[in-house]
Amino acid sequence: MAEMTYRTAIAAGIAQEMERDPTVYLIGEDVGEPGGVFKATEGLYERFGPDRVRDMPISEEAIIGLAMGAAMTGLRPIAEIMFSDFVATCWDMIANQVAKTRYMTDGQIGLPMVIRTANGGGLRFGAQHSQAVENWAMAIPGLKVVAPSNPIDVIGLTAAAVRDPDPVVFLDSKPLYSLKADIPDGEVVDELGVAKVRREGTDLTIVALASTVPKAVEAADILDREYGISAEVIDPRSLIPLDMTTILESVRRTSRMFTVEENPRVLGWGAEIASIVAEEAFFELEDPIVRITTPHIPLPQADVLEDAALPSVDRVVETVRKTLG
Amino acid sequence: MAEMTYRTAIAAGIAQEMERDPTVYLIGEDVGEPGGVFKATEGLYERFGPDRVRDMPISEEAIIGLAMGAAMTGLRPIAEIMFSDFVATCWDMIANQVAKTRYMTDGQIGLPMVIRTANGGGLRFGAQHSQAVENWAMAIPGLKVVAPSNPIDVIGLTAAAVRDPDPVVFLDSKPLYSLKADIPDGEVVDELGVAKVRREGTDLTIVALASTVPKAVEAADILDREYGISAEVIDPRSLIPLDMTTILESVRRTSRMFTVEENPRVLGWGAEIASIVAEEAFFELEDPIVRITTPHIPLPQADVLEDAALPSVDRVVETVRKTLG
Amino acid sequence: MARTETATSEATGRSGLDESTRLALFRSIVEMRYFEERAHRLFLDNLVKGTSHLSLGQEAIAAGFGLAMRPDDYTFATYRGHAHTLARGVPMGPVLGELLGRKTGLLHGKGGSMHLTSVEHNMMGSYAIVGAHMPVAAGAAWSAQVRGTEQVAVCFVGDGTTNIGNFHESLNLAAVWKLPVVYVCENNLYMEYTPISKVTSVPNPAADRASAYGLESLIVDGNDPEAVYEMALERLARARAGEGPSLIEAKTYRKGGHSRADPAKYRPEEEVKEWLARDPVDNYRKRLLESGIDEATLVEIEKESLAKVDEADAEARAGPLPDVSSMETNVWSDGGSAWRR
Amino acid sequence: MARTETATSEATGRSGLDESTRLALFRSIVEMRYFEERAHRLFLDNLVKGTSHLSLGQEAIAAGFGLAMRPDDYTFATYRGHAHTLARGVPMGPVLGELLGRKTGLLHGKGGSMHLTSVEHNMMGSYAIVGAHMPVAAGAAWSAQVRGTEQVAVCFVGDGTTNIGNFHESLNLAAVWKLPVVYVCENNLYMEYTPISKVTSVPNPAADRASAYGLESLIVDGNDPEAVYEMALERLARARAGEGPSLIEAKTYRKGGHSRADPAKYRPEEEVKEWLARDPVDNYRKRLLESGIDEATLVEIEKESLAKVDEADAEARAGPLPDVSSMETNVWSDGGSAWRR
Ligand SMILES: Cc1ncc(C[n+]2csc(CCOP(=O)(O)OP(=O)(O)O)c2C)c(N)n1
Ligand SMILES: Cc1ncc(C[n+]2csc(CCOP(=O)(O)OP(=O)(O)O)c2C)c(N)n1
Ligand SMILES: [Mg+2]
Ligand SMILES: [Mg+2]
Repeated sequence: MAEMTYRTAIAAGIAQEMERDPTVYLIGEDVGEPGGVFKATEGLYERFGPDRVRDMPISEEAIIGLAMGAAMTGLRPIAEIMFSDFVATCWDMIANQVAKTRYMTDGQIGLPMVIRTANGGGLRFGAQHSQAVENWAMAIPGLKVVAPSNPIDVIGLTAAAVRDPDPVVFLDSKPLYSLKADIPDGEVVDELGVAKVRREGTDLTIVALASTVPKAVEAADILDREYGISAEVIDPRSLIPLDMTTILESVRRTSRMFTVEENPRVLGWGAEIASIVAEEAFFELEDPIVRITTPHIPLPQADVLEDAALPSVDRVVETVRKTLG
Repeated sequence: MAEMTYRTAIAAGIAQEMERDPTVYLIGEDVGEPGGVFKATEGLYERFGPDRVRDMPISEEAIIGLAMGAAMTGLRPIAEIMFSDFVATCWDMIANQVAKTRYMTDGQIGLPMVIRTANGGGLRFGAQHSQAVENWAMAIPGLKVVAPSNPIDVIGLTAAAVRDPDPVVFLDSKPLYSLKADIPDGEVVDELGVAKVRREGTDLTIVALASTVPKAVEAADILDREYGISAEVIDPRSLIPLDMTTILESVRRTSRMFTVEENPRVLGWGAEIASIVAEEAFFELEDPIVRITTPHIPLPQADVLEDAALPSVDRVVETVRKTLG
Repeated sequence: MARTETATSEATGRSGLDESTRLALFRSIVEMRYFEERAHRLFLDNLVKGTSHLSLGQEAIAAGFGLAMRPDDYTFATYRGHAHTLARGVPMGPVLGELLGRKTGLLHGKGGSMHLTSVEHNMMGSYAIVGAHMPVAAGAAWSAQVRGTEQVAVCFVGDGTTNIGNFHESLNLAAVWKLPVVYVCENNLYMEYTPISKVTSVPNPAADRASAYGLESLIVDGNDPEAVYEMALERLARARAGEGPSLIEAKTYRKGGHSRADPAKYRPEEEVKEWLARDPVDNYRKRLLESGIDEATLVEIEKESLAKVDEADAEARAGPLPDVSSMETNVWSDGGSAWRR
Repeated sequence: MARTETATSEATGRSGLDESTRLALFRSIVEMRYFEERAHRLFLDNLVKGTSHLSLGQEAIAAGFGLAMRPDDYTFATYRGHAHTLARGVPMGPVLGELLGRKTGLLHGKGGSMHLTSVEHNMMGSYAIVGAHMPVAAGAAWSAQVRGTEQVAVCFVGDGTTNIGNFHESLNLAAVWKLPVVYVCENNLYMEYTPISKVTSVPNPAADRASAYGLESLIVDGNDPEAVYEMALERLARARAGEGPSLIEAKTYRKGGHSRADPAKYRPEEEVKEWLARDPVDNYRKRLLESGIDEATLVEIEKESLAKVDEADAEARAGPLPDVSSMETNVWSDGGSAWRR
């Protein structure tokens, strides 16, 4: 048992896998000697050396391409893109090359690689350094997408991602970097595609991801305490593969679903889940499906504006109450 | 009245706007002297000259950046990205720069520019030259997204896009290039954000876009003729702005909605429309909302495989019948 | 082959500039210096939200170009853009206000420190994704070329920017079309925390690549305001005359860290000592005194500059917070954020 | 400064290669020539679905490298990859089968002409988005370097590829890390329909940029199989010895259009005449005869090559169509396409 922050769990998860498997390499801008601009890879360079932990030039396409070429020839690279907004600068490498290669070669080439990146807002970094882009990756066939909501999952899902034979986009959540948790001793290994029920409930189901999970749980507690409304909170943890079994089972039981999403509204990850529920659990639903998201805007920089844009505990509470009338 | 193909309508639409407004410029790879690799810009170089119709190097980021810089300083550029798959190679320029600039500068900078590109499959070009990426653009706040389904709309919506003060991603549909229609004489100008009812019906609403519109209409005819099922077919024509008024009015009347989408299943454009309907027309729905899409796979190249992957008239007919049971 | 021209005004002997120009340069770097020091202080007082990247130590580049540019020339800067914004005559109050996230900020709190823009001053924006503004500057230059206005676009980038694709695509296109654009690489030896030499295949990341675009290899002492000013005048004139783009590498150094919180521990003491001894403000002050300008004049400029910063500081602090409703304005040209009907 | 080395085996006087090597080169280009001509015929017969890009006229480059490479070296090609695939010993039948979209195709119809891949032959793929495979090749080279296998990655690109960002990012990184990768630019003077000279800031789009990465400027006659072979041997050896990457510009010309349907009307007659007179197959045949190899030997090789193509043709035509169910296989490592539970 050791207490760790989300931030330190990132390095711990990578270290666990690099220790276990000598073919795991870490590349990225400032990830080595500097220990990462968020200090999320601190200690790895000292521990695993300059051969396995490499500082890259500002060449995002080369970073992903390098990992792809290494992954098809015997390594299991972890490539870091500093801010998730920057996946746009190498989107062709991710969405057209990495994602499609196994299919186009009908299985000849597999790409066991992880693209890890700092995702999400709330740090006053403005529109180009704060986006939640999990929905971009979710829309691309051939990519697995992971977005952990706590330090233990960071380690366990890092292990699952590194060990997965398919390319995984691993989005850690900037706003959660100081979140603390006790980490069990020994190896922590988890599984992709398994949702977790963060809080049990009977009146409605809230699906939340990464930064919105703590908010949804807090909102559920308030709904319970102050309004006697019992909300179940589900954290899918990975968007691809997506554990619809757990979500559908819950919604069929509660007959109501809400999503709480950090990504901008249009075609956020909740739109896929809502559409599936509207098709497959339609006759069990008692109320409209409601998505609580960031408005469909770029993120403003000023603190008062950014706070108003991101989904808040209050907004979740109010929206649920209004919907249940 | 002159008959035109979808292909020739592209050049006609651009010509109409270049004729009208001397600040309209066309840039792209092989768009000038060669007349475009799809012959979709044929004649423009001869008519407007090398100054206003320019062949670019294979530098997609520079193409979009150039248009952006020109748009903020007095020109109204039309920038062509040859295949829509390649927007990934300049996605940062499109999604992070072009889309966010007006907002980040709080209105100081406007970008009257059009990004036009050949979208969609069915031509046996394989996974990197056949994608329907309208959902990528739809998910980005700050981009308007147009996808015409016939030659008249190509001209009218090109005019609307070029005259719009905001950046517009204009996706013309490769598989429709040989589609013919009679074009009225004189200027053709249309409007963004106005859906068209392509076929009236009472039992269900089918929302289709670009290449799936003709398929949906044909399916609706078959459903009517062979099964006495009356389907209304709606073509939103632009995804942003999105004419939900027309769609919701129709669904409330028919109480059933289907989408027919060329993009891969997960977070296709239909997911947003389905989610809105599931929230706002929930109590008027009698049956589950069903999305008919390409499976969530990269597109295979062989004709038999590609044909099986793309939504077909038969698949629409069968799915509707099964759902209405 | 392209020649390498290294310019420092010491090298070129005593300055040929008239006194008013030299005092204007001095005033400019002093104002930038005081402004950035104040910005840093406000950050330490926790009034600057989010990140910010200061030009402390690099002021001579912004000042030299600012003075050499025509009012209608375009500036494109990076997130490290405070000095370049001031260099175009943008008032300090709104700039500081933007750093503080106020309604009275240059962008009303929408953009923040990394996106300073003032179209009215032809400051066409600060861009936070490395290299992205390089083709945008080319586009502004192209538009000036076809409009026949003889405007020049000046685009400032860092040394780390020389390794990203946009650098290559933009310079090739600018050269082929002979665009009136001047790219200025401020080589401060570091990306964020990584030395540029560790990740770059040539010693001079910009200058050694000019020939790949058929351009001259140009290096200037980025801590010497006069050398920068003279190089700027020459290159702007060439661009205006239709002789095409330039790529200039200005050697300089950050006084502090990459961004607000960075203590810059990764830089060797020796290197830091050596460069701090070349501080552009201190040295230029010394040179002006040596050249016979009397100290009172400089002190007066310093006083006025400090007063200007104090005033801006007070103005910024007094600015109200943005109305929350403004969060949903100016996504679209209609002023709003509605995406459906 | 980097020197420019132009290699043609004429230039270097009579060939130092032994007869078996020279006949192997001849056999290789003849097989490629016949194969591509057949591919074109099958397209005209409407049996090749979709697009395809032929190496007619450019065979000497693929042949020279194919013969010089070690079996465990990696090949990365563009959509114009038929010849490079054959050069690694991939059997013709499955390659033609893939063009015909058959179950017996190299990729079972999943990829098509633009994505030919045979990992078993270390042909690591054909990539249809310009420049995208350049950093991928660097990655394979990096992996070879850290695994200590002395493998080299060879990456073929076109002249048009020299203006995209990936070109710059990949060469810089390869040079900094001294990666065992050889980049070969097949300069056939055109992008699709646009002359490279119209959009490029230097006369030799690859060679004139080598110095930007601290590399030698290398040009080879891409229509001379022996010159290519010798350049390949030298550069592969350097890479294997840990001396880092190379960038080679091979001058060549397309016999026909960019892709299947293109009549290539945009090329000046004079230019076409001049280059067709330099056809690699015809000329090499002449040279071999002049050097005393008797015609019967060559005719025999031509017969065998034609027979090989006929056989592959028959095999490909006989191949069944893919099962529709295979559309949903191999998205994931579990063999399927399920993305939810
Ligand atoms: C495409 C991209 N990659 C990474 C970053 C993160 N980042 C911000 S500043 C910076 C260093 C830039 O170095 P340089 O170009 O030398 O400019 P300087 O900060 O030294 O002025 C990096 C890597 C970014 N903003 N954009
Ligand atoms: C990024 C990107 N832009 C555009 C295209 C469309 N395209 C395919 S081939 C080609 C020309 C490439 O020219 P070159 O690199 O000289 O190769 P060549 O075809 O002459 O062998 C273009 C523009 C593409 N495939 N990828
Ligand atoms: Mg720097
Ligand atoms: Mg070419």
